[in-house]
Amino acid sequence: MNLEMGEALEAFRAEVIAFLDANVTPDLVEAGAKTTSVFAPFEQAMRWQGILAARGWAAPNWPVEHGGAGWSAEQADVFAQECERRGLPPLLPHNLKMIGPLLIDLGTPEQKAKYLPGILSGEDFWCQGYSEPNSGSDLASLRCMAVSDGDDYLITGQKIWTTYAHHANRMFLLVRTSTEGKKQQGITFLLLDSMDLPGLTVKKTIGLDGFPEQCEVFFDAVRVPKANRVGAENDGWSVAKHLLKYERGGGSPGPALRRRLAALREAAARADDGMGGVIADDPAFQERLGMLEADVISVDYHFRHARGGGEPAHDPAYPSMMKTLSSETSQALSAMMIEVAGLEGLPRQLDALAVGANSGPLSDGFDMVAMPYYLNTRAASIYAGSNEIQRDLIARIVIPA
Amino acid sequence: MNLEMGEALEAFRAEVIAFLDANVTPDLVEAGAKTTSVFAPFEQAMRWQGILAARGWAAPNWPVEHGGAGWSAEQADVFAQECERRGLPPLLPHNLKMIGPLLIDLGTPEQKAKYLPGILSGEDFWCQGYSEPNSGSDLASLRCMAVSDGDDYLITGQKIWTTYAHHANRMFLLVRTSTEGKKQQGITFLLLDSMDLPGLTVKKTIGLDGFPEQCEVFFDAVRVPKANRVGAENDGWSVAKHLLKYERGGGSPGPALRRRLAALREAAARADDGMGGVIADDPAFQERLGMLEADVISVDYHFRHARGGGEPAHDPAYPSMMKTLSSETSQALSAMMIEVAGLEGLPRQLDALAVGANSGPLSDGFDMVAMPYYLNTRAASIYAGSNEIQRDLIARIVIPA
Amino acid sequence: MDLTFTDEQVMLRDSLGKYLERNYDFETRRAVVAASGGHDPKIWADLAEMGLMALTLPEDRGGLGGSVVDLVAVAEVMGAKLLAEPWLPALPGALALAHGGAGEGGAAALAAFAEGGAPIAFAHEEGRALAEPARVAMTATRKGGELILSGAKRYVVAAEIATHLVVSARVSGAPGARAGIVVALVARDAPGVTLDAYDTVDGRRGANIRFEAVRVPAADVLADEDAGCDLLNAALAPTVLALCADAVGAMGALVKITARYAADRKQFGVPIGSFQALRHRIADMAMAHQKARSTLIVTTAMAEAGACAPRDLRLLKAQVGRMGREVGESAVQVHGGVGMTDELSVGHYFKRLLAMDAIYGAGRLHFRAIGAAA
Amino acid sequence: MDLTFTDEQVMLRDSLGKYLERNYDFETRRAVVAASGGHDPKIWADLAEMGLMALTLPEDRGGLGGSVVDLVAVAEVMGAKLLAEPWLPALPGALALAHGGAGEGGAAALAAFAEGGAPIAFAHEEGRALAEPARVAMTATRKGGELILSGAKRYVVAAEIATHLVVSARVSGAPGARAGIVVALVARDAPGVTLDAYDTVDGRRGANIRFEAVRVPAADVLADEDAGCDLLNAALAPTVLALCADAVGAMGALVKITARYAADRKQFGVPIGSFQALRHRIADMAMAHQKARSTLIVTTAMAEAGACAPRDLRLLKAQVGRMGREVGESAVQVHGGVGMTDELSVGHYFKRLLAMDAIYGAGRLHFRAIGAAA
Repeated sequence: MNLEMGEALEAFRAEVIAFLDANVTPDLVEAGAKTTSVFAPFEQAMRWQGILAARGWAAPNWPVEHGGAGWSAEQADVFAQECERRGLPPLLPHNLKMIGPLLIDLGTPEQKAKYLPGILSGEDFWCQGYSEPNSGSDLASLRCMAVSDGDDYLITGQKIWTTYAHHANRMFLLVRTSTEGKKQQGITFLLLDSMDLPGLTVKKTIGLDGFPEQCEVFFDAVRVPKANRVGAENDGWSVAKHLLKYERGGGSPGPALRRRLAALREAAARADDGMGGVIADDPAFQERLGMLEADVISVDYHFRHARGGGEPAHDPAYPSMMKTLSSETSQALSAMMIEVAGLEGLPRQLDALAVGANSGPLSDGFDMVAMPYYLNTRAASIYAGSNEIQRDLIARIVIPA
Repeated sequence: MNLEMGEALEAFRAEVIAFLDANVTPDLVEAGAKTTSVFAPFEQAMRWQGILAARGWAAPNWPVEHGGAGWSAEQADVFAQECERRGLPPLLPHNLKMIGPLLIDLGTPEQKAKYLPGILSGEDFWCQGYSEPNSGSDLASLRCMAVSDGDDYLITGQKIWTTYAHHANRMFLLVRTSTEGKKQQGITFLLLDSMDLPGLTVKKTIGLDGFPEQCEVFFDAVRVPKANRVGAENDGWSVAKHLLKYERGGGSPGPALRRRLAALREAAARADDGMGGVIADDPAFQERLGMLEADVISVDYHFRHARGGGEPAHDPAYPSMMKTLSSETSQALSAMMIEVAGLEGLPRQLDALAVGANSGPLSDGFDMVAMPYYLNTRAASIYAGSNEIQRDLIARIVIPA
Repeated sequence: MDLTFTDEQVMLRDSLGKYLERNYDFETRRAVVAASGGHDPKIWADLAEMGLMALTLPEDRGGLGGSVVDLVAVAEVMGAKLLAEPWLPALPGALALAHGGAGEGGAAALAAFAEGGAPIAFAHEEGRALAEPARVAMTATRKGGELILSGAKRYVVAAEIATHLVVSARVSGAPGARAGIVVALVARDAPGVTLDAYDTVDGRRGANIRFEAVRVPAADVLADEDAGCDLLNAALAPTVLALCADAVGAMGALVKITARYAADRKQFGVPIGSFQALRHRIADMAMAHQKARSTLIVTTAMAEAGACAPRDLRLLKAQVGRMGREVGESAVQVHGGVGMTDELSVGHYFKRLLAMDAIYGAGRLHFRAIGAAA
Repeated sequence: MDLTFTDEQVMLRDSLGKYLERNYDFETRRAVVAASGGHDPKIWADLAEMGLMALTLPEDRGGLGGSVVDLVAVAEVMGAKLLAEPWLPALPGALALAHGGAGEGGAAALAAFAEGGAPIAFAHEEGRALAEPARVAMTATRKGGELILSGAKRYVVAAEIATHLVVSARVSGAPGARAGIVVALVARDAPGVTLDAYDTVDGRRGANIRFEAVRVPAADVLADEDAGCDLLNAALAPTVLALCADAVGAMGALVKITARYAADRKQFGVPIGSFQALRHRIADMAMAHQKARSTLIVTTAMAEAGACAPRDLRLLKAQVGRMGREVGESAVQVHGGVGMTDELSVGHYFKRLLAMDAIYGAGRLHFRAIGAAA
């Protein structure tokens, strides 16, 4: 066992700090503070991605030839720490942790040349068309049809829970190209070059928190070239499974959790406890906060353990475990947030939550964010394969057949 | 809604107190304090039952013609409170809450005449032969055979988890009399007049807590008269289901839980918290204790609500809910007990735990009892239908078909 | 021991339930919430017509003299039907007026309310919620025969549509002291009263209110510093019972809706309610609901018998808050993605439960108080 | 970043694992526990032969100079195999001797131990467990060049078979103060030392020890009041890592055993491991084990890099304790009735985990300390 420490790493830290000093603008920090979801406010997240991409830091884990940074694990941690310290918004995962790595692995040379630059720079934003009204946990039962028409497919059907489709200019999606055989067969993975194609309609869905984050996407004979297919026709399920690997537990949950934990601590140090003191000094709160922090750190360490080549790196249950542990830890954290906010979490402050809003929060920023984040985070155990599905997958690996 | 209060009830309380003053001996209190299970030490529990039976108070809920006390719910509460206050051991449920009520409902006049007096007085103790090595949760798959032989059955097979079989002089059990049809058919309910019958062997099982509480019972052509059958041949499953109603949530879990909660409070008020104070003053402990007490009270109220004729009285899910809630509350309580005991819970003090032991506990009685009780109480979510089975039953009622 | 509702109570519950079923489906509620912060004068008037405003007010103050059991009986139905009308938020103000030494203005306001007029808003909460009335900190000073109020109150529901506010404040002592608390009636448009109003997550209108040297004549002081805390408790005890009943009603509805959804929604070719993990989760929801409901019913019976201590109320409030959050979280999880949307009632029930948990003191403080002393 | 064991460490783990598989099956263990409180001289000698006693002792004190990673590597295997020998309880005493200013007697005791002689018992715990060394309260006084020990220690494992005890005590300051703690070597049969020995729930022999004016010559004072707390920390930090490794090993074994049982045991005509409720429970066990193990491994790597603060150790200890109890409770539940018996190893793993959670400070104190300051 060996951890890199010392001067070289501190020199790197100085480089990161200098870069952040030069490039971080107040609206980015505001967007970070007003992030009430795993998905940061769109405009600022993409602007920040562009700034990082220009420096070569938008996708540090990508292969260097495709724009990766070639960092050591310790360097990646330093970068994450410094971003966390400034409260910067997380980058959106769709481009950088989903379609980008997928195309690097499975795209044709033409697809890579055409799409990877826009994916990395953030000029394009890709949304993910997977779920359908009757195909959630049972994704393979999807029915959105793509019919062959010469060199094109014509797509007809509906997608649901398409995050930020109203912001996207591109889309990757699963369609059914055959109804024969097992339901996992007959699925094809396609790329859409535009969200303004004839026959394509996007409808926003309002969430519990009052915001439109998810969308429904309707297809009425939408034409897509066959060249936009990833993998073979009817082999989209294996493409999707390849991608799921990135989606579930692909990135480190540590920085985002630590940032929110720090915000929780600061808020508790200000928040009256209703008994003449502040909540942070309440030993009962401290005990529970300590348990939460321990969980945050354990989840983070589980990620590091895998990244450091330990047993989890070879554990087929690892992605499902990371997805389950990180989602439930974020939910526990969000529950302590509304506990600290108390009554101040009850006003609905949608206007003030917009980046650049004219009005400030009724009490403070933490109180304003707590309830929307808590409500939004209920989805963490539902999307990307519900936690029930994840536990099924884990059990299948752990229990001998 | 109406609660009985006032002078008549207080007069009754005075009567109870006078009775307890006259009849409670130190060994009974010692047995109460050294109860590390839902099952109190055998000898004292039965002696106490005998004392109560002589006064007509051993089975207050039984029909008056069979020896019940005809108390109101409030009177039953007063009696339970006063017993709880003195830390008296709970009576064993087998006679009074299981076979007794069953025979009152389903026994023949001869069976009632023959058995009820000994059941009530505690002269007899009945153990329950249900589970078998491969028939636990799936009780109906039991295979202990009873073969007809003239006016008798000959029983061959094995029972397991037979609580206090080594103390019992009688037994009620389920046997298989037919292997045709569904497994629930072909089961018969029998009464054994003795545990010393030829071919019958009892073997004690040592539990996690180091004590023999459960037994295995082996049958090798044990002869039982057919007159000892309850219900029809092959109809034992419906007899057993009738009895299960009493077993699951039949009695109030309140007094035992409250008594242990009070002991926990007292111990926490003495126990150093490792930081210079006592555990009872630790706000974090207080918060969790408050949550536990609230659960104890809610479970108790759920029982009272049913007894007071409210909705739960008519809810088919009520027995399963009471079994689940009370077992899990007792487990949560036991976990706080070992937390308070800390290191002092680790010595194994089997000798000192015997009623009338020459040696005292290493630290105090609470510390001595905490770990065995915690370990023993793991069984609460397993026996009498595991809590998984109970939740299945509840779901079957709550979720529309 | 009888823990059932009387025939009259059952009838009242039934007729309220039927009224709301006919006139207040989820889409109607959505429209009322969107248009006017949850208050529709027609529905309000109908509720008054049923006697619900006057229900527990004393007969000599224009009320029906109903018991806390009556209150609980109807509040549970309101929760089950997700009623956004500020009936519950108006309760403590009305009770304070009814049991305090209200002058002519107060009597008139109360009489108007009882007949379906404007609610009397209860301006009491401070900070992140008061776990007990004795924690009131906002200051009041005496000047001549008048009381001068200065400070702020948080989360005053229905203040915008109220003509009057019932305000708690402290003339002496430190927060935590029972003595020194006064309760006053203040016109909502009195000089020095400023509202900062907002929508709430549970579809109501709340307001933070500032009081700048607001003058209260002696006749509008409902309780002076010897009696203030008791009056607040007298107003809050039935309110907390009703609030818990409302929450229990909401929980019951969530259990039903979720169980129904699990039976209907199919994935992998079978109803999701056939999966044991979801079955057990729904069983846990049903148990949480039953546990909360039994705690409510027995505590209500104790209150009716005059044997309900503040500790009993704390316990009920904290349990209902905890169970409510559990049930709400599970309802969303079982519904999956669709449970995360504004479209279904599920999320609205859930937010109602969250709001009820937050008001009148966080659960952790109540639990700790229970744990601190037997 | 490399978080794997070296080839040498893997080999050591393998050879220890194979040795225990061959020589220490569950029935052998049961016999050793019943006959002699978990200590068999033959097994002890074999472990010493493998270098396990000398493993992390400094080379200039007769040790192999191994790292904390070595320690963790072997301790995990011992936990997985349920080793009842007092290797772990003997660790802090030996480390204190190795790193403290031991005189001739101490050096001889340490050398004997390293070669497979008697363990050095660690007489440190007080009350219901010390969450940090600074809480030591037992008093010592100086008289001439000697130290006089008076007071009591609890839960000293392997004291009966030890020739020496390492004892912590306080010469000045109040419990909680880092200064004022001394560490002394005391012969187990020194005048004034009285043992009250007992079996422990996890199959070991413990003792409560009374010290009545026990005289310690200056040469046997391992650390004086400026250095005592640091010496205790130096002895305890590797011990806590090893203890957590042992517990993680036990958890891993429980996950495997339970998953196997679920696959084999049938009810309702199918393996119980086909029921989703049990499947999910086993998935949770596996996650708890992985979470604890990753916390162990990363903390160990930090310790190896000299970057492990007391807070990091607290966090590990508390997490492992919590996860261990969860895993143990679930293992029993999945096994059902048979899991409640003394017959299966399951309950013995479980009790080992409970014992490890109780020693060196309750989880609640560690969690609170973590919550109190970032």
